[in-house]
Amino acid sequence: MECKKVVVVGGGIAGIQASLDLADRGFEVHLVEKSPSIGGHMAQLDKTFPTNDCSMCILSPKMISCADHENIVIHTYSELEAVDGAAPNFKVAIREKARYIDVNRCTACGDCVAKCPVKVPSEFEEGLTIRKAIYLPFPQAVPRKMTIDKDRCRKLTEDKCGVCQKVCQAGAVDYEQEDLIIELDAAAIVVANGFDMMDASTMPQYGFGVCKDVITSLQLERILSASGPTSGHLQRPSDGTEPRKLGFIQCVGSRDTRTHSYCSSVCCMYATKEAILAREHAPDVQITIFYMDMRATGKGFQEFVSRAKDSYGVRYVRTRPAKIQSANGESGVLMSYETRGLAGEAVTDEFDLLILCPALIPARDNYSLAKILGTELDADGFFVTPRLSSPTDTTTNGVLVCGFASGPIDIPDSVSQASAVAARAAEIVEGGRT
Amino acid sequence: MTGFRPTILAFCCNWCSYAGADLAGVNRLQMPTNVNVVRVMCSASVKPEYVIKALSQGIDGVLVLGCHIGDCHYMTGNHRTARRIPLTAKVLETVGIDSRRVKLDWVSAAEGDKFQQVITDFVEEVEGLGPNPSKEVRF
Amino acid sequence: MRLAFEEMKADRLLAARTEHGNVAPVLLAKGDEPGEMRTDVPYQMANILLRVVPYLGSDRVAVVARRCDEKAIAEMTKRGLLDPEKVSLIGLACDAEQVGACRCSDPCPSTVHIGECVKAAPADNMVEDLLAKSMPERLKFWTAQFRKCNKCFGCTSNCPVCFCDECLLEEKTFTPEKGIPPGFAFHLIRSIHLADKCVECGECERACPADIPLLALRKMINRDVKEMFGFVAGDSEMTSPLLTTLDGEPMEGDDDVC
Amino acid sequence: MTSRIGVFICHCGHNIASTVDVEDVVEYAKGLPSVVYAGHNLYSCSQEGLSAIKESIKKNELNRVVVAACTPRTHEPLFRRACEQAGINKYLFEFVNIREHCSWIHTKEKEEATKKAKKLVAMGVAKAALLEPQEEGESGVVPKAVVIGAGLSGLSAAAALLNQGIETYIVEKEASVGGILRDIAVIGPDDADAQELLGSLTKIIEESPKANLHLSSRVTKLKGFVGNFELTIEGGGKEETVQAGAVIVATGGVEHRPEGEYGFGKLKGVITQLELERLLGSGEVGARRVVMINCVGSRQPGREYCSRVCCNASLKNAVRILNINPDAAITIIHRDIMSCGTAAEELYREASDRGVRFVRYGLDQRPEVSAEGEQLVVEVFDETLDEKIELESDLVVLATPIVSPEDSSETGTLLKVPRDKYGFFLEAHVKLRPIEFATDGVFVCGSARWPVSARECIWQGQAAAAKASIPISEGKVVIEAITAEVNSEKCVACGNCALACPYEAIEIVDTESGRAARVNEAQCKGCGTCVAACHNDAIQQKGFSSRQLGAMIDALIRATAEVAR
Repeated sequence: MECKKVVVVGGGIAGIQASLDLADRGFEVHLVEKSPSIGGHMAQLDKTFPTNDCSMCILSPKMISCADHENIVIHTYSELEAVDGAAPNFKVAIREKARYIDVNRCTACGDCVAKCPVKVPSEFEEGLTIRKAIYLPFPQAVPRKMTIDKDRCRKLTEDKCGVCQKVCQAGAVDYEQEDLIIELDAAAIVVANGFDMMDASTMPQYGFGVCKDVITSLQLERILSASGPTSGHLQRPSDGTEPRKLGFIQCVGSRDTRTHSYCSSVCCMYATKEAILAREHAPDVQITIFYMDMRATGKGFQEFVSRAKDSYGVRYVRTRPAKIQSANGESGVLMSYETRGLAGEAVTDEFDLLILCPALIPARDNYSLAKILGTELDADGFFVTPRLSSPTDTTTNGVLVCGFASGPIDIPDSVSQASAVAARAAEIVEGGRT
Repeated sequence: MTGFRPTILAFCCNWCSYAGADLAGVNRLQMPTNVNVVRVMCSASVKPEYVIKALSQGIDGVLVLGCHIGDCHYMTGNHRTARRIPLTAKVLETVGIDSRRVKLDWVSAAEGDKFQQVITDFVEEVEGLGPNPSKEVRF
Repeated sequence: MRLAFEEMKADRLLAARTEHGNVAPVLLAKGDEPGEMRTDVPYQMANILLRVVPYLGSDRVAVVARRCDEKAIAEMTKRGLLDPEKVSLIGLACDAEQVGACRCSDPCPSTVHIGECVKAAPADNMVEDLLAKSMPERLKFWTAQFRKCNKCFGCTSNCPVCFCDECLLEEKTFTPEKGIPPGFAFHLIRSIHLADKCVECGECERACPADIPLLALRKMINRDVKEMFGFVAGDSEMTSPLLTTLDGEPMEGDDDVC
Repeated sequence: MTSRIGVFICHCGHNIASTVDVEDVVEYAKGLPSVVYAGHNLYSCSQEGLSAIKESIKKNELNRVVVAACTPRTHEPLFRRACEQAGINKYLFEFVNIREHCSWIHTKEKEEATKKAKKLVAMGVAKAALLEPQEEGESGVVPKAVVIGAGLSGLSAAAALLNQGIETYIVEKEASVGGILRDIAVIGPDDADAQELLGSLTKIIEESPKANLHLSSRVTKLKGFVGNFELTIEGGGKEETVQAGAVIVATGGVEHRPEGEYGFGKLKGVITQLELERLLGSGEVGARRVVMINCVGSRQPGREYCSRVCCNASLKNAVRILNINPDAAITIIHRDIMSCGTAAEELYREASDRGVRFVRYGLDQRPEVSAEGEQLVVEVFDETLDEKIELESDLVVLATPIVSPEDSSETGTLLKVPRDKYGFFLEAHVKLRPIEFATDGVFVCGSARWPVSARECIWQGQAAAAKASIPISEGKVVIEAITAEVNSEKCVACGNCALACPYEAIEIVDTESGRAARVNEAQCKGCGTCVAACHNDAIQQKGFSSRQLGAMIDALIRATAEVAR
């Protein structure tokens, strides 16, 4: 029998679902995730549209199922190093980066974190708060093991400090740890490395990085989350007060030929969701969503938008912002725009908090990953899926793709694509169809 | 009857009405706090004895919710429910416990809004009936 | 009587006769001395029958049965507790006095071998009176009645269609563990259990040392069962509606199911 | 064994904690009978939460666990597994739902919601105290699958199953395969050849020795459960009974026919987008002036949903007309152009660049179509220009939604799977279980669930095939230990249970203690119908015994009095 291993690259919801289905189907799955925990962007979300299901509540069981599954090996803090050969006999090398922690000993008690003197903006909290150089990315992380950020740790950069090792009663801190290369044979490789959010400060006209009270939608997601930096209290960054007037700007850098010409597919809906949640957190808040086309094409989406309008009083205005600048002083934002129609007029409105919905872009490591896999990317940087009859096939036989890696897509579609990948992998192995 | 908050017990079948109740929750459909749900696999597993026990010991109302006839996850399970529960209500009425304190209804997995409606209406109805007089019966 | 052995080809005869001055059941074989046979049986022959059947082996039995016995035997047969091939009925028609005492509405056996059929008793006044009461009045009445219950289980042990060896009501699950009286649920649960099989023989009421009008309760519920499902206990053709599907009945829609 | 119960109340972030006073509930739980530990977690389902439960089981020597959090319908397996990992039988776990059934539906009544949570916890604890360890049964799996519907999603599912070597029955009500795909020439947005795709899928089925194609047929009966379904297929006057391990619903959708709207059915030259597809397929479009109207019969009261595929169909066909006749004047009257993603947005841009005019209308001012002789005139209020315009046209194309076929209710009833108010099938979980039904072993794909594009049909079909292949490749399914069991000492063999059982899983047999009922474990589905039919509690359902449910009722009465104080 041929090799029945499958390597899945990316531990977000698509990679997790692909791993679970493949593992249930009898494959030995190696799930490779570059960050210290699986979970991906979905772990950062407060709720999911259109049901406002708590994101972590539905994701966490899947993360744990992955960790508990006898057919799944999770390689976090790891990257695909090299791929040789062809389907169904790939030779894959995985680099497990040194976390400087003995994961068999670490209990994630947090003693080290309390003593670590180095403060770094937290990636998980979208920079809204800090983490330490030794850290657990988020409370529900899988695996629940500390990681030392080697670029920020004083011991590893300057050979000073070393306090984490001293306070760790489990003896889990190991400054000598080295990267580990794991080699294995695989029948198929699944790319599920998701998306990144465009850096909104690259478009200063939208005010991000200029005005304190212009934030990204992912930042708002964290602000709304009970486990987030404000424990779910709606606060604006400039002065910590509760904003009373919110504006959402859609299509920041997407559907824009100067930056990313495609539609990111999910922003209309998540903005609607965040608007509803913000209203639930602060019932008096006034919310306007500035958009180009309202795209509500999924199951229950249109009804969700209607609910936002009718039950939560969310205002939808079709326009583009002309100018965004700080209001007087530190706090608040002034936005100028034109109302529609020939009778339209220029308006300048003040908002307490302005939320940008930036383009969701291909994962930044796509180019290097595509090179390793010998697979093509499209002009936007997404993995090309040339065969309509197999929407999860890339240009390389046996290299499959699911989720946002092949183009903008929402969670249910990512999940069903991930299952489709399992069928394709089974076809490759059982039917010899590559 | 002002200030009277009835205590209500609801049996919901796992496949339709419990799922419908979950859906009501997911959709944040607000309803009175009086109803306490017990999950059973099928409405047909609700023994009339449970209903009698509850109502003779002072629970103010009992709801039995199942799949619509024809949609029962267990084919014809709820056909039995459709006979047993109304009969139980009759028996209670015979001895002076208003049969309106027992309600049988069908709520599908897609009917979060119907669940809300059934709960709201039933609570209102039982409020109107006042406290279950069996509460005052001392043995 | 002994003709039963020839005509019905029975091996045994279950009847009642005078023993030590009382009426007692007797199981006779062919050729046994019959003694003084009695027709004023103060208990259910059906009940006795069910108890003796396990000891009869392959023997066929003829039983002296009133209409209520006959109906109880039908219910037993439906539940596979009796083999109809092995039981023959000797129909005994109750006299007017007996019918009156039982407030019996259905006194005449399908085949009469002994006695002559008399008219059914007029409508049970007690039932009508109770049904005329308001909810609070009913509750008041029955609370007072149930409070008298000694939990002696006379009603269950004399009932021809209470088949269980161990009664659910002996457990604390459904009746609070407070001794006597057994709580409001006790007689209601019994009512549900009997709803699809009570033949209105009245043994429960006669057996009750506390004089709870249990027969009236039975009759009211039987009436409801008949109204709701068209079911009459003792009819040998009909399966309990509580156990069957709604096939052929109009499907109850979303409205007014209860 | 004395019960030692641990109670874990979940904050679920603020989903529960913002409404229910979690600490207060914990304090209350501490005082409940048999409770030796009560605590709370931010997220009980996180690895941290689960570790806390597992540690507490060991530290406090717990032998029963109650978690008060969300719904058992999604999270029970997770906590059961945690109990198992900590060394206690997973059936000694009880779930209390204080989110869907409490905090989420009583958001504004914090005090009452907290009281209710206490009652629900008290009920759960009362049941938990009486839980007993159970062992699960196993049953075999028939290594075959049934796909109902042979449109694009059904064919894709069937092909994926056959390619894995799984014997597959394909049941199609029409006389040929393909569904809507038959009417389509090219598939947007990349202009793939639809008939070639259909041909390649049909070929897989025709060539596979393991394919059983039933055309002009319907599934008329379904019995059984995951791994062991029995279906009756009726067609051509014949009836066949087949066994299968899994069933895939791919019954698709149909185009809404907008009778009477915008002159459809009355005015010549007013057609639907699917009719245009057919014309384009046969190369018969000579119209120079074309007006397309989107959202005809969708996104409006009565049928509120967006049908997802119509905007892209309009864009694709606009460009195709321009390819035939570059001078064609095409206007798309729309409410929003829903061209999500990369390729569709590209198509939108191409259409726009090549001169397609886009006019936005609102629900309050819909376009009007009339005829002046041979010519059609469309009047519409252009929201962007803020004025009424008139468009002369040779052809008016209405983009109508995909709707659920009329007979989908029969399929739903037959399979015991729910549908939403529009008739589309309701999946197990909108977000994370889009292909599954709550019923194990039955899956859904394509427009039977929601209107989807060709590409989505294909991958969803493959996804359903993957899901269906899991029990088949595993070769066994575990039977949850919620089956009925008989106490033959108590049983008097009255047969009530056997009569009431919808599955004929109970028979009366001779046992050592006389005649008694016996449950056939493999046939018992755990509904408990028999339990309610038994008069002396001789038959009980595992995990739902009358003692347990009776205790819950007692607990509710007691707790109601306690929290009122």
